[in-house]
Amino acid sequence: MLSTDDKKRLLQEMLFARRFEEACYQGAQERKIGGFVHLYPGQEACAHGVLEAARPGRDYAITGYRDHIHAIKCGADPKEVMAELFGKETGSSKGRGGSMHIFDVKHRFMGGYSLVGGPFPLATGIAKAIQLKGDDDISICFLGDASNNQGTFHESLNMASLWKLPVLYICENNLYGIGTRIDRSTSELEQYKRVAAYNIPSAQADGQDIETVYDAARIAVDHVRSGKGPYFLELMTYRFRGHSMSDSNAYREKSEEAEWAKRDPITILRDRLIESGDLKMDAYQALDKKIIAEIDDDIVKFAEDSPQPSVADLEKYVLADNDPYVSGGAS
Amino acid sequence: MLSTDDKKRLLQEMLFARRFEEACYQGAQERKIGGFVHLYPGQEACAHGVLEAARPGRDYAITGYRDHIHAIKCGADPKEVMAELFGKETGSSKGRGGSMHIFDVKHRFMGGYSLVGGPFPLATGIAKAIQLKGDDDISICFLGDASNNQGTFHESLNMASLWKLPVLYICENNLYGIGTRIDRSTSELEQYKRVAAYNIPSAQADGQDIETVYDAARIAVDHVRSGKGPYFLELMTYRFRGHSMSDSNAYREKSEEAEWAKRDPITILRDRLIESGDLKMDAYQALDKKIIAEIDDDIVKFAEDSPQPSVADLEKYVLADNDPYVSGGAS
Amino acid sequence: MATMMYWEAIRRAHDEEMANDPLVIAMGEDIGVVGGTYKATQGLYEKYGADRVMDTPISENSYTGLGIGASFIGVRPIIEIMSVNFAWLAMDQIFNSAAKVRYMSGGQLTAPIVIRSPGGTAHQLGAQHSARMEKVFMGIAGLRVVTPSSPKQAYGLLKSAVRCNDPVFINEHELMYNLKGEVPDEEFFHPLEGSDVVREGSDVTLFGYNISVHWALQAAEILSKQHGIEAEVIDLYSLSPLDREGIKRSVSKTHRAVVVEEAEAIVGVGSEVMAIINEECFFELDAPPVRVSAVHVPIPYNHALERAAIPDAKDVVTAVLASFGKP
Amino acid sequence: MATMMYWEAIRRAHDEEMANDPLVIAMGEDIGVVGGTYKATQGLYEKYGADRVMDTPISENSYTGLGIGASFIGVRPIIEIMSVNFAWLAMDQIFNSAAKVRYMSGGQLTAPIVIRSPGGTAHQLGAQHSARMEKVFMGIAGLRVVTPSSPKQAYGLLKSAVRCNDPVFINEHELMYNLKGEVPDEEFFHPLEGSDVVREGSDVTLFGYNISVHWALQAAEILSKQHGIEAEVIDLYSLSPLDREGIKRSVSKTHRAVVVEEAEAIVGVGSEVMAIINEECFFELDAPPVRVSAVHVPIPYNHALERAAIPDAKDVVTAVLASFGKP
Ligand SMILES: Cc1ncc(C[n+]2csc(CCOP(=O)(O)OP(=O)(O)O)c2C)c(N)n1
Ligand SMILES: Cc1ncc(C[n+]2csc(CCOP(=O)(O)OP(=O)(O)O)c2C)c(N)n1
Ligand SMILES: [Mg+2]
Ligand SMILES: [Mg+2]
Repeated sequence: MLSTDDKKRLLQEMLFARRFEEACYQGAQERKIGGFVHLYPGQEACAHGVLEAARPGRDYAITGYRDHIHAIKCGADPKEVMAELFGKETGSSKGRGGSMHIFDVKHRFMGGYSLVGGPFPLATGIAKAIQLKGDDDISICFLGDASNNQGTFHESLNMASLWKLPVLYICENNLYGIGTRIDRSTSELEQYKRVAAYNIPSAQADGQDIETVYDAARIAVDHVRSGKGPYFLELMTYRFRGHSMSDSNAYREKSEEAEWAKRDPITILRDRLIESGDLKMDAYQALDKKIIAEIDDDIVKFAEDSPQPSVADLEKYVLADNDPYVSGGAS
Repeated sequence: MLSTDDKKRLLQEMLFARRFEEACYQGAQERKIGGFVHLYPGQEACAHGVLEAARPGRDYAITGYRDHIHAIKCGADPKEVMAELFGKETGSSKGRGGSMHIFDVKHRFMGGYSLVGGPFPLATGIAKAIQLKGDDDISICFLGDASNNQGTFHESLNMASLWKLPVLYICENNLYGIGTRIDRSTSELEQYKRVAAYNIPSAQADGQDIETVYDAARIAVDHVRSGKGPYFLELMTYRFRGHSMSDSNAYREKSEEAEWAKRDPITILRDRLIESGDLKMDAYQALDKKIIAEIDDDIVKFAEDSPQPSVADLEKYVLADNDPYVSGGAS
Repeated sequence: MATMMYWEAIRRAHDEEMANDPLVIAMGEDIGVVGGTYKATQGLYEKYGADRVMDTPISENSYTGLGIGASFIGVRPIIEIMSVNFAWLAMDQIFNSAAKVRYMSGGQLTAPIVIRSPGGTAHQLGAQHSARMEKVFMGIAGLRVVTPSSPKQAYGLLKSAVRCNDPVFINEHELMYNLKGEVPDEEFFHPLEGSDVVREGSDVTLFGYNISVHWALQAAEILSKQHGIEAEVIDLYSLSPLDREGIKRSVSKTHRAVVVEEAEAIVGVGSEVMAIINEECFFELDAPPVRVSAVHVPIPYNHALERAAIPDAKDVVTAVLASFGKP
Repeated sequence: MATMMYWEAIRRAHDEEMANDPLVIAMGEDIGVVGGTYKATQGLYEKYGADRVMDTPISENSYTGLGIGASFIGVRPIIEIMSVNFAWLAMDQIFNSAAKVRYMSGGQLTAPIVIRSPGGTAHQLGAQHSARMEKVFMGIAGLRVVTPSSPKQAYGLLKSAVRCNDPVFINEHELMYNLKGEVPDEEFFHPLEGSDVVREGSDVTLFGYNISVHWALQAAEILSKQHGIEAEVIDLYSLSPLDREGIKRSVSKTHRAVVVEEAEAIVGVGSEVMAIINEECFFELDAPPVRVSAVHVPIPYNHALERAAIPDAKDVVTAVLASFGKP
């Protein structure tokens, strides 16, 4: 159960996440941020609720291209994430990765990957390594609903179950893969039911209410950490923006969007805290202002002021530097 | 229900299949047949029972590398199949394919393929074509248990269900993928249960009793042909020989082999026919002798006497001959 | 002669071929309701319906394989792989099934599919979205590879690819979909083999394909205006098979060759063209042939690094001048 | 110095590296209980257990990806892909994940996996089991490619590959596992880069790798004994990166080059070596460099056709004589 303090902190984190993503939108509009940019508004309770139930920074997390907020919740400095989007040397991936490839390995955020389904085997392999080392960490894989149609889903979940690997698969089911609605790509709509084929325990939960997410994730995380093998948790959610910057959402019914708009994870938690008397609206508004100011004045400014990588370093990071075995090792 | 005549014919076909495969074994031992050779003894009731319930030669069938008997049951001339194994120009694939790549497209046997899992999408695509054309044919995909761990299983079955394609997946579950027992590779042992994840109806049946196979296949084939979409049928079976020629089966318990030896599909049907008074043992033995003689004197001889392909034709069949669009078409 | 964009030309070819033959279908992720990431199938879902303009699940290997299977019995699928980077997932079906089935069936089956996919480095899409994979496709027997450098080629090559009985891979480019050019009003089929002399010249041959044809043409202008060097520019729109005769003919005339490619050099189009020149007309050469290609790195996100990894017209000019011993 | 077979040398390297580091593991289909199709892991399951000698399901892309993920945090997987033909299924994880993760993470992560796989044309295995895919692996940045031509190399290259911090692909050969050769008794690590002069000569350089080194050596003997031509033979055991210096050094000495490869020529090792020669020492050449390679066809089952598709020592001799203008 989350304490009131926890809830207030999570509200602040989610609000920060929302404003951070809006700043990214702005940066992309102004062409300061390039490439494909996939934003998280609407889904904040998923990453925050799940990671709150785990040990962010110590448990391993990995995801797809929609990765800014997962990285930050794991402990990545938002300045470095923003600098990455600006392509700067101070960025989390030194400007080499971009929006779809945030990495912060010191906080065990193992990266954003841009091929749909790619992280399934990687997360499963991290779990294999944890098991071999005998650690009590877990590996958490966040992916979307449409990713489950990739062969790697099937192959990875089979191995995770077979070898009882400590991996938690989180399906953020926002009902669409780009513009294709789930029922037009997927023969079983309830994603948590698909994993019965691997004998993996699973559950479905409302992804808009962070308390519900937290409770479901608590069970999931405890299961995995206790050595009982993998677990699959489906969170029903919705993205409030387009798939990526250029997407107008023309394929979605306006009525559907309106229904989901009522289920904003930030509003839900905020109103609950106000109702219980633990938060005042003006305090919330002041917090919001402070967050916006921090993002503008500190975070975006840091990114803007940071240096570009040097073109002379173009060939850095392709292969290891001076690996002794290249010339026959130490022997 | 199979008539007595049907059963007698099927017994003869299965016995022929057994002796044919034994001749292949012999040919491989004598190095007249090259490459990898995967034989079918023990599993005869699967291909025969299923195809008997379909329209061999008109419905499309496709399988993996263990393909001789499926081709013959579809209507391929055993002489041509044997000639293929001998690498001759008269072979079903003109000596270019070999044991793992028997094709007989005039009988709608769409080939043996040697990558595990490869035929899943191909069979599904054939079904898509049938649906587009509005034909009442069906597409039948025969594969082994271990193939189901390939990503193509998951991806293909999802599409087949989504688009209600007329494809029947037959899983010949012989409990092993080469030397790896099913429980060491697969988290759900009952293969027919795995397809619930795609909302595909399925069943499991004894693959050693051809009457049982036929009955189960009858339901499956009728379902698919009626336009209700795909179906998955798991047949429990066992291969009596090694995975391929060089395999000694060292990984199998002798007791397990002995148990399954008692469930020889040919013996089961033969004894039943003898018991019911429809067959005499000496007639059966005479039949067997005749079959062996036919294989030796006609089939193997045809293969041996047939000409080799001409080395001058090495580059034939890579691309279409004189395709007009190569130089800009007819316009 | 209408002017249209590269994507419009592709869309027109789809439309005509689908109107012509009810067994021509289009398949791919988001090609139906959405009309395609680069609009190549816009409006076709409405016109031909979901059965023929198929939004596929994210299952690259199997939807490609499904198209191959369908093509065995008369269907002509035009398969879009949204980005060539995702084609790594479909290589099994492309090479193990489509490219080999005619041979291993002794000519009984063929897989007349078309696979279209944009490669290339676009706008800071990063390492996993910037692959240039034409060299992977062109090295293995049984598959044709073409790559259009203009709307006209994009239209005419797709038309021929659909009708040809071989599997054809069409390498498009993310940066070219909005390129404008003239396309004849009447239906036409572009040859799937050969090469085009897109600029005549006497002093050096610049070989390009797809986007690099444009860099070569820009370079040729600069060379002509500023250095008095007349470059011949050859468009290698067919990468498999390459036009050995065309390569030989031009180099035998100019005696100098520069191959311009957006891809990493190693085992690439440049190395193959150089090998062909060595085999066909080595003694015609006045100078060693030269490759202008990408730096051998995964493509970085940062814009300046990204541009530094990829060659441009200036690099071509520099290479040509160096070949003439000029600084 | 003990004599052992190629497979035994590979097995020994596995065994030593697994004994040395508890995080070295082996993975692949039938490598555990069965001990590997070519015995490369025989007995290791019994010795190190199922957790470290893992029989995988038939899921090439994901078990490769699983190894890559494990390697991110310290595990050193030696992944066997039973036949290189099946590697088409795993290309996504090999190239999109392993080869790019260091770059796109700005150096934070690396994927120190080893992937071993036999390529080549063996005994009538047909089109889907006869691929030679080294050119596919060597053209893309971020992956090392080595290919042993002897038991000694097979041992020493695997040892170094396990310890190296880069992903390494080891291209083995189905026909070589029973090849015998001397392997030093003491532990040793073969360099992952460079090339070996395996026969000195002054008249022509024959480049080979893996099995084609043996064809080149046979050809060199014939050339020497029957034609008085002394060939230098270079073993390009490192295919990525190729040893530009070594190639240049030898060709600058012999002034003639023949590249011998089992693979289809197009965009292959031969084209790349020719391109390097053109770039590094064009004016040293007395004759155009030559490729001896496979015919551009899917490999046929029939034995005579199969052999006709693949080059041998005789073809090398013929090519060398032709280069000297002899019939
Ligand atoms: C292998 C691969 N195929 C296709 C794509 C293109 N693509 C990017 S995101 C996406 C949809 C993924 O949807 P989902 O998994 O539900 O995640 P969401 O974006 O909804 O969070 C597609 C098709 C890709 N990046 N990688
Ligand atoms: C993609 C691929 N991976 C691995 C192999 C090697 N292989 C050939 S058969 C086989 C086992 C398949 O078992 P199953 O599907 O149960 O069929 P069975 O042989 O038992 O009939 C394996 C691993 C292959 N041919 N293709
Ligand atoms: Mg989604
Ligand atoms: Mg089996």
